[in-house]
Formats: sequence, structure tokens, C-alpha cells
Amino acid sequence: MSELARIVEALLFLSPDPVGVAELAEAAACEADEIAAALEELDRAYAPGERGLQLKRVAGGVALATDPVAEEAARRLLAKPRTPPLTPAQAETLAIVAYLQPVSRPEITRIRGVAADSATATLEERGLVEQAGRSQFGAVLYRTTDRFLTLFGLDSLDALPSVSEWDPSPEEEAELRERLLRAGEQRLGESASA
Amino acid sequence: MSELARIVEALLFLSPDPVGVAELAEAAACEADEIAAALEELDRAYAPGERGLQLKRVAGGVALATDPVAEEAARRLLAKPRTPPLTPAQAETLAIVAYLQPVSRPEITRIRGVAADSATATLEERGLVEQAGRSQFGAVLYRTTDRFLTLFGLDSLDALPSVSEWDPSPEEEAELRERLLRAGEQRLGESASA
Amino acid sequence: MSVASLELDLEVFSGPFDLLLTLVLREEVDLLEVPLAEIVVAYLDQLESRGELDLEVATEFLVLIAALLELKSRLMLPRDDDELPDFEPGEAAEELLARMLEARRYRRAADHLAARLAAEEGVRYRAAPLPPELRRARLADAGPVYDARRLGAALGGLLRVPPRPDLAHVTIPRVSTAARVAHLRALLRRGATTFDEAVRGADRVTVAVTLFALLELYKQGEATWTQPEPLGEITIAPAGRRAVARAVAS
Repeated sequence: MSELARIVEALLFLSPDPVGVAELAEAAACEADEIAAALEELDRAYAPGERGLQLKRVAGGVALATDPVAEEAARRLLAKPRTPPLTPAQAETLAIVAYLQPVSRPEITRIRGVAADSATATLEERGLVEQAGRSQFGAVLYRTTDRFLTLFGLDSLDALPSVSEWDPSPEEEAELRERLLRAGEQRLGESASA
Repeated sequence: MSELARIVEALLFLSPDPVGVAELAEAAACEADEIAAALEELDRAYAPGERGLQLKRVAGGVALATDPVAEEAARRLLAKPRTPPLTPAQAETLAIVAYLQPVSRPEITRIRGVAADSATATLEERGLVEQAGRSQFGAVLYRTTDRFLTLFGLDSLDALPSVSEWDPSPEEEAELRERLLRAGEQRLGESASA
Repeated sequence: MSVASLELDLEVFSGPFDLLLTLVLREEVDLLEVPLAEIVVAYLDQLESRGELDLEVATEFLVLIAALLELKSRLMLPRDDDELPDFEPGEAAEELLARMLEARRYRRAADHLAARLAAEEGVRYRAAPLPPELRRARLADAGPVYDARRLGAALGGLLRVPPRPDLAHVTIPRVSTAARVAHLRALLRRGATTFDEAVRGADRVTVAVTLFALLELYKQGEATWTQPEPLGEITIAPAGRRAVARAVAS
């Protein structure tokens, strides 16, 4: 490979965007037709099926791009889902949605005693919860997604751990939802009178 | 070129950091020794002087990088130097961190005899060193980063020469001792005789 | 110029720096009596008059002065004998020497690193964003990263109601602004009055709330108040048509 072709190859490698022939000529301090010759040389080196990369002519110039042969592997290596750790507020909100779904935002707020807007928005953006219609009072209802099940390693919602292990008063008969709401209101009542 | 070598080439092109053999094997769904063979194939394709790119073993992984043949053109195209050279203070601080890591700033200061705050801050900002917890006395500890290894072309810290190689020779030591003691005594003698 | 020939003119010593160093190490000059700051100042003066900075010399000076500082600070702090025995003159010199050798060692390592970086000049790595199709992860590529027990624990926390704090020891005085406004109006109906009169026998909270009430009446244009001197008596008088009208109506 000629030195100019090597230089052009390196330039295309470094540039995140397609590079025009004129730009390449200016960078390599040579004439446009010399660049054209170097590109032909590179075309031969990057003939289809030869390499893991391809030389592409696109709007605005020339670019190196990966061959589709590597797509699956690239996905496995690089397309990692963004899964930052959950904040306590997010974990509480997600737990309420997971166990009580469908559940409305006002209800989440009543149980937590503080607004859950930002936590709900983040969970929705990360694809862990989604909207599921509206309640009879017009509030948006939320439920968990398939992505939620996958990221928590659950086969189905039935596989959620029983709350009894963390339940402060497991002997109570009342339904989980009712007890959560009652506890939330008691907390709220306290902070209001304090 | 084999399909696996093509896939590995594409993965190295896409990945922003050096990739380890195990990661490559997992992405390409194959065994580590198959990756090793593919890398050998790529080594031949990227033999020195063949291409505008080279295959580098850095920071415990493999990476594609440009051949210096293209540096001048790259500087013109991207309008920025690769990485600014280090000032003597930065180089000394980096050397101390590289050899003694994890090491605290007071310790660096003690060895250099002069505060290393600004040098450490610059090295941290340039991603060459990073914080690594705190010492038992609460001082922030520093260590070098993978970026340091990559930019200095090192596969691992073991690739640095042993620190004893930098020990001053016995002659130098003797000379220093001389300067510390005899010079003064000589003057003492002079002033006594004067 | 070398550090050694730095001329010093201190109270305890006059002469070149290296001579001072020797005398200190031989304990002929008490380090405790040597003002190190003045040495630094002398050095800076000399630097300035020469108008140039020799890095090699500067580093050597800094290492020496830092070592002296540490030796001096150790001398100043009383220590247990078994913890850190006093320096013999020879040991102090060895310590100083070891310090300088160590600094020199890492200066060389630094030269090596700088050379390595220079040798890698022209080796550039690619820093481009991922193609769009790789930026969004597919569900099939995801694995379990969260622990479902975290959710159970979070729900358990929400079921817990903290015990109601015992407030029996706190007495909450209840004085409302409305009540104090009514009280003031009642007084003002009989004409001008004083603040002292309005809060006679009242506790501190009531006095404060009465002041708020008075501000309220002033804002409404029902009363004016004057205080001829600081801390003097505050006279409150009914004011404005509304007050007059109210007085007439009653």
C-alpha cells in the first residue's frame, strides 16, 4: 500500500464523520487526484468480504464503517443496556408499581408520603415501568414492563419475593395495598402535625 | 481473512477502549484460543509499514491505532495534537504514582519536596491518574488509569522498568554526599584559616 | 549558580547555604534557631536578581529546604524517645541524602515516562461515538442486573410506621393574631392607648403576636403608633375613616 493510501486510511479511521476528498487532500498536502488514486487503492484493500471494515462513499465524502458480519458481536460487546443503580426513591416507587400494579401516581405519592414524579419519570425513561391506561379518576396508571422482569431476573410477576420477610406486622389481615396506603397516610399525618 | 478475524477487526474499530481477549471471545461467541488465532491473522495484515493502522497491545487488551506515518496529516485534519507533553512536575508526579500506587498526595509531596497539587489535578483531569480511595489517615490515594497505559503504549504496569533501574549509581551517591558535607567543611576550614 | 553558593545573612549565621547545612548537620548551629523562611526569601531574592530559573537547581533547593523543615518540625515537637530517637548528626545527614537520592530516582523515572510518551507520538486511538444502531440496547442482550429482594425490602420499609413521638413535655402556647387584633380593636374603641397597656400581664409569645396584630392594624389603616424615643412608650391611636366609621357605628 502506498504511503498516501496509508495516510488516508489513518485519517478515515480517526474521523468520526465522513471526510471530503478536498479535506483529505489538504490534510495530506497533496492533489485531489492523488487522493482519488489512494482511495482506489483502499477500495481494493477493502474489497467486499476482505475485511471487517468497509470503505463507504456517503454524502459529504468517504468513511470507514464496520461490515455487517460483525453486527451481532458488536451488539454483544458494546450495546450494553444502561443500568445504573437504583436510588432509594426509585426502588420504593418501583416496588409499589411492581406489587400493586396497575397503580396511579397520586396513589404512589400517598404511600410514599412524598411526590414520586421524578422517580416515576426516570423509571419510565429506563423502560422499567410504562403507562397502562387511566384510573376512573383520570390519573395515569403504571405497570412494570418485560424489561423490568428481565433486568430483575424474574420469570413473571408471581416470582416477586413475598413481602412477609420484610413485613413489620405480618399477622395483619388487611390487603397489602390498603396497609401501604394506611401506613403512608399515618406518616404524612405525622409530618403535617409536627 | 477469516470471518472471525474480520469480526475482531470491526470490534476493535468500534470499541473506544482496548478490548481484552476474554471480552472479544464472549462477543464473538467463540473460544479464547480462536481469538488468539484471529489476532495473529490481524497482526500479519497490520504488519509494520503495511497499513495506515497498527494493532497495539495496551492496557491489558488489544486496540487499533494509527501509524505515526499519518501524524502530520492527522494534526492538520483534526487540528489538535494527540496529547500535550508533560511538564517536568507532571512527569515526576506521574512517575511517583506509577511506581508507588496507590500513593497519597502528601507522600508525593514528601518525595518531590514541593507540593504536587496542581500537577496531580492536571493529571487527573487528563485521565492519566484517578482517585483510589483514602489512606488510613484520610488522604486521597491515587493510581494510574488504563488511559495512562494506552497513551504510554504499555500493556501493563509490569512493562515499566524496575524502579531500581533509576537508582542513582554509587558514584553519584558518593558525589552527593561529598557536596552535602565536604563542601561545607571545606568552607569551614577556609573561614577558620582566613 | 548552585544552591550551595546561596549567600545568607541571618542573625545566627552569615555565609553560604552549604556551610549552614554542614553546621546544622554537625549540630554546631541549632536548627531551631535558624529561620528557614528567611532562607527561602534569600533564595527568591537571588532568583529574582538573576532573572532566570534553573529547574535542576530549584528542585535541589526545594528538596533541601523541605528536608530541613521536616527535621526542624520534628525537633520542635516533643516525642517519646522510643518512638523516634533523636537524630545523630550523621543520621540526619543520611536522612537528607536519602531524600535527595529518592527525589533523583523519580526524576529519572519521569524522564523515562516523558520519553515513552514522546515515542508514542503519532499513535492515535479512535474516539468516535457508536453508530446509532448500537446506541440503543436490545432487551435480548440484557441480563439480570438488579436484585428483586431490593423491591421486597423497599416495600417493607413503606409498611413501617415510625412510633408517634411523645410530645407531652412540649407545651404549645396558642395565641392567634386574630385574637390579638380583636383585643387591640376593643382598646382602640375607647380612644388612644399604649402598647404596654395592650400587653399588660401577657407572656412573651403574646407580646410578639400583639406586635404582629398591631402591624396588621397599621397596614389596614385602623391604627397609627408613635414612639418618641428608642425603648420609650409606644402610643397607639385609632386612625383613618374606617376607624372613625367603626367608632361611630359602635
